[in-house]
Amino acid sequence: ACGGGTIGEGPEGGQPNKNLVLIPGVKGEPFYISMECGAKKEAAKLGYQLTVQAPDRFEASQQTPIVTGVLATRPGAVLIAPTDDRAMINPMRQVKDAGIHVVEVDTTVTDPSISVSKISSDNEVGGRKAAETLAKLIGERGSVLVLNTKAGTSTTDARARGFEEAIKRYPNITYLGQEYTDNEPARAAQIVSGKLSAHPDLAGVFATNLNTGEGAATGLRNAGRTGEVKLVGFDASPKQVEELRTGGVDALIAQDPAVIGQQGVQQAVAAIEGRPAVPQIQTDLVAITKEDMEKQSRYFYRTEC
Amino acid sequence: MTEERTGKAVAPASTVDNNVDRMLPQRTLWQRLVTANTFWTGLVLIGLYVVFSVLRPNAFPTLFNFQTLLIEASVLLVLAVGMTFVIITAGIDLSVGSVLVFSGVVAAMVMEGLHGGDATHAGWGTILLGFVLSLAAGAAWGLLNGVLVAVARVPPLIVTLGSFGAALGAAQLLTGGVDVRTVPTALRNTIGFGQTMQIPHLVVVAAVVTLFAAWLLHTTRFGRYTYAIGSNAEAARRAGIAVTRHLVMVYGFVGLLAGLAGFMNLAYFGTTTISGHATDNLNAIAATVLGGTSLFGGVGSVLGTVIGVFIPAVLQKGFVILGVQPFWQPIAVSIVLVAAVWFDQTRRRARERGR
Amino acid sequence: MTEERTGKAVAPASTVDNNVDRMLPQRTLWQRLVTANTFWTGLVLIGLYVVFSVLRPNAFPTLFNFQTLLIEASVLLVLAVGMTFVIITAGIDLSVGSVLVFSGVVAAMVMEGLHGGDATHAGWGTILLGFVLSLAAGAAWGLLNGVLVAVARVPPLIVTLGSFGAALGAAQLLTGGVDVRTVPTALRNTIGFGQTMQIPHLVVVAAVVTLFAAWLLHTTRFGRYTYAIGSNAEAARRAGIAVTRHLVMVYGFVGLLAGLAGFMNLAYFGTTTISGHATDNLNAIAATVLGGTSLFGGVGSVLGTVIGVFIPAVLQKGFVILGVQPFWQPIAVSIVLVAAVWFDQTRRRARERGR
Amino acid sequence: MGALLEARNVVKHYGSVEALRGASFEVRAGEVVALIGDNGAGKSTLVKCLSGVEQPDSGEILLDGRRVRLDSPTRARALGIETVYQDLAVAPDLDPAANLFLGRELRRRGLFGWLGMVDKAEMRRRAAEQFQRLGVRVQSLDVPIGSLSGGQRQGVAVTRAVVWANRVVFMDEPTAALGVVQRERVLEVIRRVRDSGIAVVLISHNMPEVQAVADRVEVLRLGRRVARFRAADVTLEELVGAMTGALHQEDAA
Amino acid sequence: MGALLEARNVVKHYGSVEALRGASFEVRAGEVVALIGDNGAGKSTLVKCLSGVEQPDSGEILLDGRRVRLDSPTRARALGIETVYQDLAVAPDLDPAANLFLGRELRRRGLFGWLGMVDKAEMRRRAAEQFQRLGVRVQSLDVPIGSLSGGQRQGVAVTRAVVWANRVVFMDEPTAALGVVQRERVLEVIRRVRDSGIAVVLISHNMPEVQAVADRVEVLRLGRRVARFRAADVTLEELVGAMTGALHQEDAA
Ligand SMILES: Nc1ncnc2c1ncn2[C@@H]1O[C@H](COP(=O)(O)OP(=O)(O)OP(=O)(O)O)[C@@H](O)[C@H]1O
Ligand SMILES: Nc1ncnc2c1ncn2[C@@H]1O[C@H](COP(=O)(O)OP(=O)(O)OP(=O)(O)O)[C@@H](O)[C@H]1O
Ligand SMILES: [Mg+2]
Ligand SMILES: [Mg+2]
Repeated sequence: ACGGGTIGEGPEGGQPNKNLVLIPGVKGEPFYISMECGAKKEAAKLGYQLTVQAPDRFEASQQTPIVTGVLATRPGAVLIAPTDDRAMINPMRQVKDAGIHVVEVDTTVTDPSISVSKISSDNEVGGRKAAETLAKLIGERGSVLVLNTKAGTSTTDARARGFEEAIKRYPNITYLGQEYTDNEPARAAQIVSGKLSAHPDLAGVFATNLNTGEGAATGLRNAGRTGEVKLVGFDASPKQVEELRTGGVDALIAQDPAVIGQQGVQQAVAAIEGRPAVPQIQTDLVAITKEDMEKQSRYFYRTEC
Repeated sequence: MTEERTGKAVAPASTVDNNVDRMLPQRTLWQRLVTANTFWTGLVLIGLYVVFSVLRPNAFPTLFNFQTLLIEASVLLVLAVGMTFVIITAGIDLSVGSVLVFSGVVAAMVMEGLHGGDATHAGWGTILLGFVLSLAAGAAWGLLNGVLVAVARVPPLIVTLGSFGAALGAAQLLTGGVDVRTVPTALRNTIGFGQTMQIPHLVVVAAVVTLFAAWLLHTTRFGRYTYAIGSNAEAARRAGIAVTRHLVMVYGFVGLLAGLAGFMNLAYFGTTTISGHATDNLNAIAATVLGGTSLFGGVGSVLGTVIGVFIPAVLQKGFVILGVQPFWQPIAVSIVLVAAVWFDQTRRRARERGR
Repeated sequence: MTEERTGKAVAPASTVDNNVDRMLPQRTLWQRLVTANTFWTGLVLIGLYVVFSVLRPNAFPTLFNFQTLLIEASVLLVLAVGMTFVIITAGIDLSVGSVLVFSGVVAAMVMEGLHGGDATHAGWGTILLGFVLSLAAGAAWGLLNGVLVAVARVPPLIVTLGSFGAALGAAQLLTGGVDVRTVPTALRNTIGFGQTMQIPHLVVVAAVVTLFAAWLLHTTRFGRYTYAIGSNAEAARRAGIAVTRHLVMVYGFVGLLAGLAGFMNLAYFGTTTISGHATDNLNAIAATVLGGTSLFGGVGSVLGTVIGVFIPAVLQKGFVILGVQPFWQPIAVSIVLVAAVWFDQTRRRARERGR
Repeated sequence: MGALLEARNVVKHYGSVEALRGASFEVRAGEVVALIGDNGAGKSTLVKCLSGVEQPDSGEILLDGRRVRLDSPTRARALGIETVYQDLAVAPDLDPAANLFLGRELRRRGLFGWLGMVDKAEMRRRAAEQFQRLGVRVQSLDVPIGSLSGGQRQGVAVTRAVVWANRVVFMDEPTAALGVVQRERVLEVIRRVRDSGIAVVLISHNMPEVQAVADRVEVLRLGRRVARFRAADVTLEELVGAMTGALHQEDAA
Repeated sequence: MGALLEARNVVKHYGSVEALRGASFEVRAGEVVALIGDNGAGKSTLVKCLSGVEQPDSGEILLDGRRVRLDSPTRARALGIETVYQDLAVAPDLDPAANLFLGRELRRRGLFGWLGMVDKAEMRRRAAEQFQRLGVRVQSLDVPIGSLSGGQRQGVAVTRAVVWANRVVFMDEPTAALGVVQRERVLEVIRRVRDSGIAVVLISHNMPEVQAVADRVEVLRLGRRVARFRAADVTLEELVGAMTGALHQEDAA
């Protein structure tokens, strides 16, 4: 790093700071890996260097030390998926105050003044899309269940909220509410089989992330109700796409992480090089079913670049 | 005080009143049952089952529900059985969940690698190799734990907290953090979801492991040494027991079982579920302690652990079926857990007081 | 064998060779330092700091980095200091993270409630009330733990595993699982990230708590009873120590500190971070054990715990600054943890052997 | 002169084991009573019942002729009853001084003391003094007593009981692990304590020792008192006979 | 006749404590040697060094005149050396039979035995027999020995050592907690073991007992051997004198 007071503008040596850091919400999720791939590709194209530092879990207390640690290395810009829309404000502001450009990717904080650009997909919209897709799959009747991860996880809570809002518009669908799984597939499977016992008319399940989706698929399979009870998952990691292909899952709500990463780098570079950045960019969210999966294959997440 | 008289001999009573016969009589089965540490916890389990059955006669006491209860507890049971051994040696193993993930990842990646990136249609040769590798990977972590605990004498909590982080990190490093996505269909259909006469195969595996572990712990020299070391490691050493080697073996055995659990998990979920085992360790420890095994070592039983695994499982299942509000569920589970152990302790103390 | 001779008196050597003077001399400061259990772990910490400073002289040994290291460790430090007390009594507290969340939630909700749903502009009266409630909520859970452990005699692991689930459940129940997100700005700006002469206020709070705890543990009767109970609870009871009451107080104290930590957490993050404290318990326990406190009770120090908190903190920060690949980080942290404790144990054993 | 401390028909079960089946016992101020009996006769159990550690299932305990409930060791200590337990009951991780003052720490003067701070230096000093007085050898006051020899540990436990007692001292095999010199010293201490008007109850399997120091002997067998003797009149054969059941006094129970 | 087991100039430190400062010791086959000394003299430490539990810092150990390294208790046991430790070293959660056979479990016959299954019934039976033979009273073979009285536990430990020894038995204060009858029995056992040609080393603070059973006496003081006596010739005064340092034999070390 080149240190110094005014970083990123590169006036001193005329050389802009070509180091970018991406701080995803959690390490090792295909969603963020795809984002990383998009970002890395774009950074390479523009002649920049991108490193990644991710917390172990999707938690503000885990992400904060990473942000301050990254700040100490003084990169030109930070792309971050804040894990909490309030708790991350302060560390992110410290980054900004140190003269480092901040770009929010995927999620945002409530303080709009920190980042030069926000590139996000709306999880609540995703939840609504899931409700509509699931309603269609079950012929708009029967009981449906939401499997959430841990209470207080902003992204999955938003998905569940969107789903709940939209599903209530269908008069013949009974909404059984959401159950929390602590992000453990085993717990998800346990809940699904329990709900099958208690509600034989269970028609559909919306699983808000990868682990709940895998657990739900297993629970249904175990009960021999795969395909009969419709399952909508979130994200299109290779495993989930595989399940979609083999019928374990009936639909997926996918975001476009690669584009988020790509756009994020573009905006960060723009800011570093003194060009105006686009303050707000919304990216696509799509529902993928088995029928149209080939058409939508560009949305499938990647596991390596 | 009354005037004392010098005593006079009244009877030539034998000076030794113990004899072999008096010492030998075995207690009756019923006596042994009631004084068994697991009796009262077992009653709690049965009580819970009955209560839920009465509350939801159509949904709870069904064959399907019984089967899924067993299946869903299988993986945890295998972990908890291993945990029982370590805790009896006065140790602990926080790494089981991560070792499970690591073993599953190793097996899945090798199976995938052998079939050019898609193991879905792999045959039994591949599956067997995956199985062996899974066990080996688990045992390797376990032995590493054991060496650090017994030879380097680092406290087990620190050692296994270390491998808890390191095994998960290694699994993520191998996979890039992404679940391996293809698992042989043959494996899933036989071990994962197969049944024979309504008995799920996954349950058979867990039952065989449990019976073997019970046999090992309660009837063999290996088991006896496990108790002796937990009871007084120095005494065990002085009695000529190779304490270091035995501890390494115990941790290795737990690792092996975690490896097996990883393979079962793979067969069941059809994926490695990398991020889904953060609390397996606490669940297994809770089951073990709930089953009457003392964290200070020397005391415990496999049967107790089985009961300890099923009490929370029955509770959670029952609450889902009853439709208890989600946030109430952990509260209720916690209350019942503490109450069950409290009840058990009270009974034991009363028994010791002879009432 | 040589012919034996009957001994003959050679000297009227006093039969008592001990005297008050011989027993009394205090060891020198240096002797006490080197034999202190924390000396070598402390060296490890300093060593790590030096290594990272050498590797990244521009980024690591900066005032900013030092400050953030301290700030980010503050909350965990308060938890770990409390944990030291329980572990010295041979107990354990798995509930600290959940109690932290619960206390924060109670404080935040009350503050919000008093200001019609938005506490952002609340004044000091409200903040003080929130503070007191936070402490009270923490202490209440702690006392509940203590009563179940000491009076009902349920093993601490089970009790606190129960309140780990129940306190989090209760917090979720209160909030509907959604973080309370308005926290008085005055609170955030003073305690949360206020500084006085480059010293962050959050760090001041943690330091005061730590010093108080060190004083309490090492110089008062309360501390001495804590050691005595962990060393031999029955002996303590027979010596007339009110073991039950003392244990309740110790767990209550830990709960109180967890409540304080909840309030600090609130001030720092400005939200209740409900989902973010699942592993605080293990982190606090690891820090305590890393600092030389024995899980079997009777041994430990607050200074050790401070060192135990900072070793992982420095490591993690250092790895981020070095840009170590994320999946390698937990592996490296684990290795250093185990190595540090191993090194410490080896030194201690060598010392005990007198070499 | 009446008994200072008296137990009547004390019964105590451990599970199915009947440790005491109606044991009686008495000791007067200023006398040394030896409580003897075979292994497992219930001596330690009786001591525990009389020092508040265990609660008898039935029977009564009288101090100065009045019924008392010794529901905790604290209560017994408050009444001036101190005990050297057979299993010593020391805190192995604490140093000898801390063990000597356990539960009775000296506080500092003034504010600090009021805050609960203990006066370590003063306790060390007084402990050294007391160990010196009783001839207990401790090579260092800074080591945890868990690393002392068995005899040294026993010395600490005896010192603790003797220093604090003001009515009755129970000593459950206090000399079992002691060297010849230390044993003599403890017996001397016992006599000295007795002479200061305190009642001493000595449990021992060493008959010469019993005969040397005791004023009276009470014999327990299978949880009951089976004989009482004046030490001056009794022979070794009678003592052994009573312990083994060969000899029986009708009115002893 | 040469010594069966001999220690020469054994030095052992614990931290800054010098437990043994060049201690020597010897015992011949078929004799009872009493090892006596003040508390903290280093007797137990010497025993631990000679049974493989502790490794001396320097010095040599000879068995049958040949140097041996007793690097583990297993090694010592394999050479026929058994020990009753002062702290007993039993597993409190196991029952008496399991403790008696600890490390030497009987296996079942046939396949089961080959698989490592232990023969509990047979061990129980033989344990009962041995306890009977040595007069150790255990009210039940089903309780963990942690709940037995101190004397009962000591009985189990003595039985264990005696049953397995075939060359040397160390007994570190084996009678400390025993009743008069049990003590007599242990002394009888010691004589019987001696008569079978095994060397017995008895550590005791009870001089009458030492004089009654020992053939020779070796005295340790401050970690060194300071005197050796033939038991028949020695008086109590001489023994005490040697232990306290009042009496010194020049050639003893
Ligand atoms: N905690 C306990 N649990 C079960 N049984 C016990 C317990 N304590 C003592 N006993 C039993 O009660 C009986 C009396 O024991 P006690 O310790 O009082 O004997 P004692 O006379 O002190 O013997 P010793 O001379 O060996 O010390 C014994 O049979 C013993 O096994
Ligand atoms: N593990 C240990 N750590 C530190 N010091 C020890 C240890 N074991 C023994 N010592 C010390 O070594 C010395 C000799 O102890 P040892 O136990 O051998 O004496 P002993 O002759 O057996 O005494 P006793 O008659 O009291 O049993 C004592 O000063 C003791 O404090
Ligand atoms: Mg006794
Ligand atoms: Mg000794």
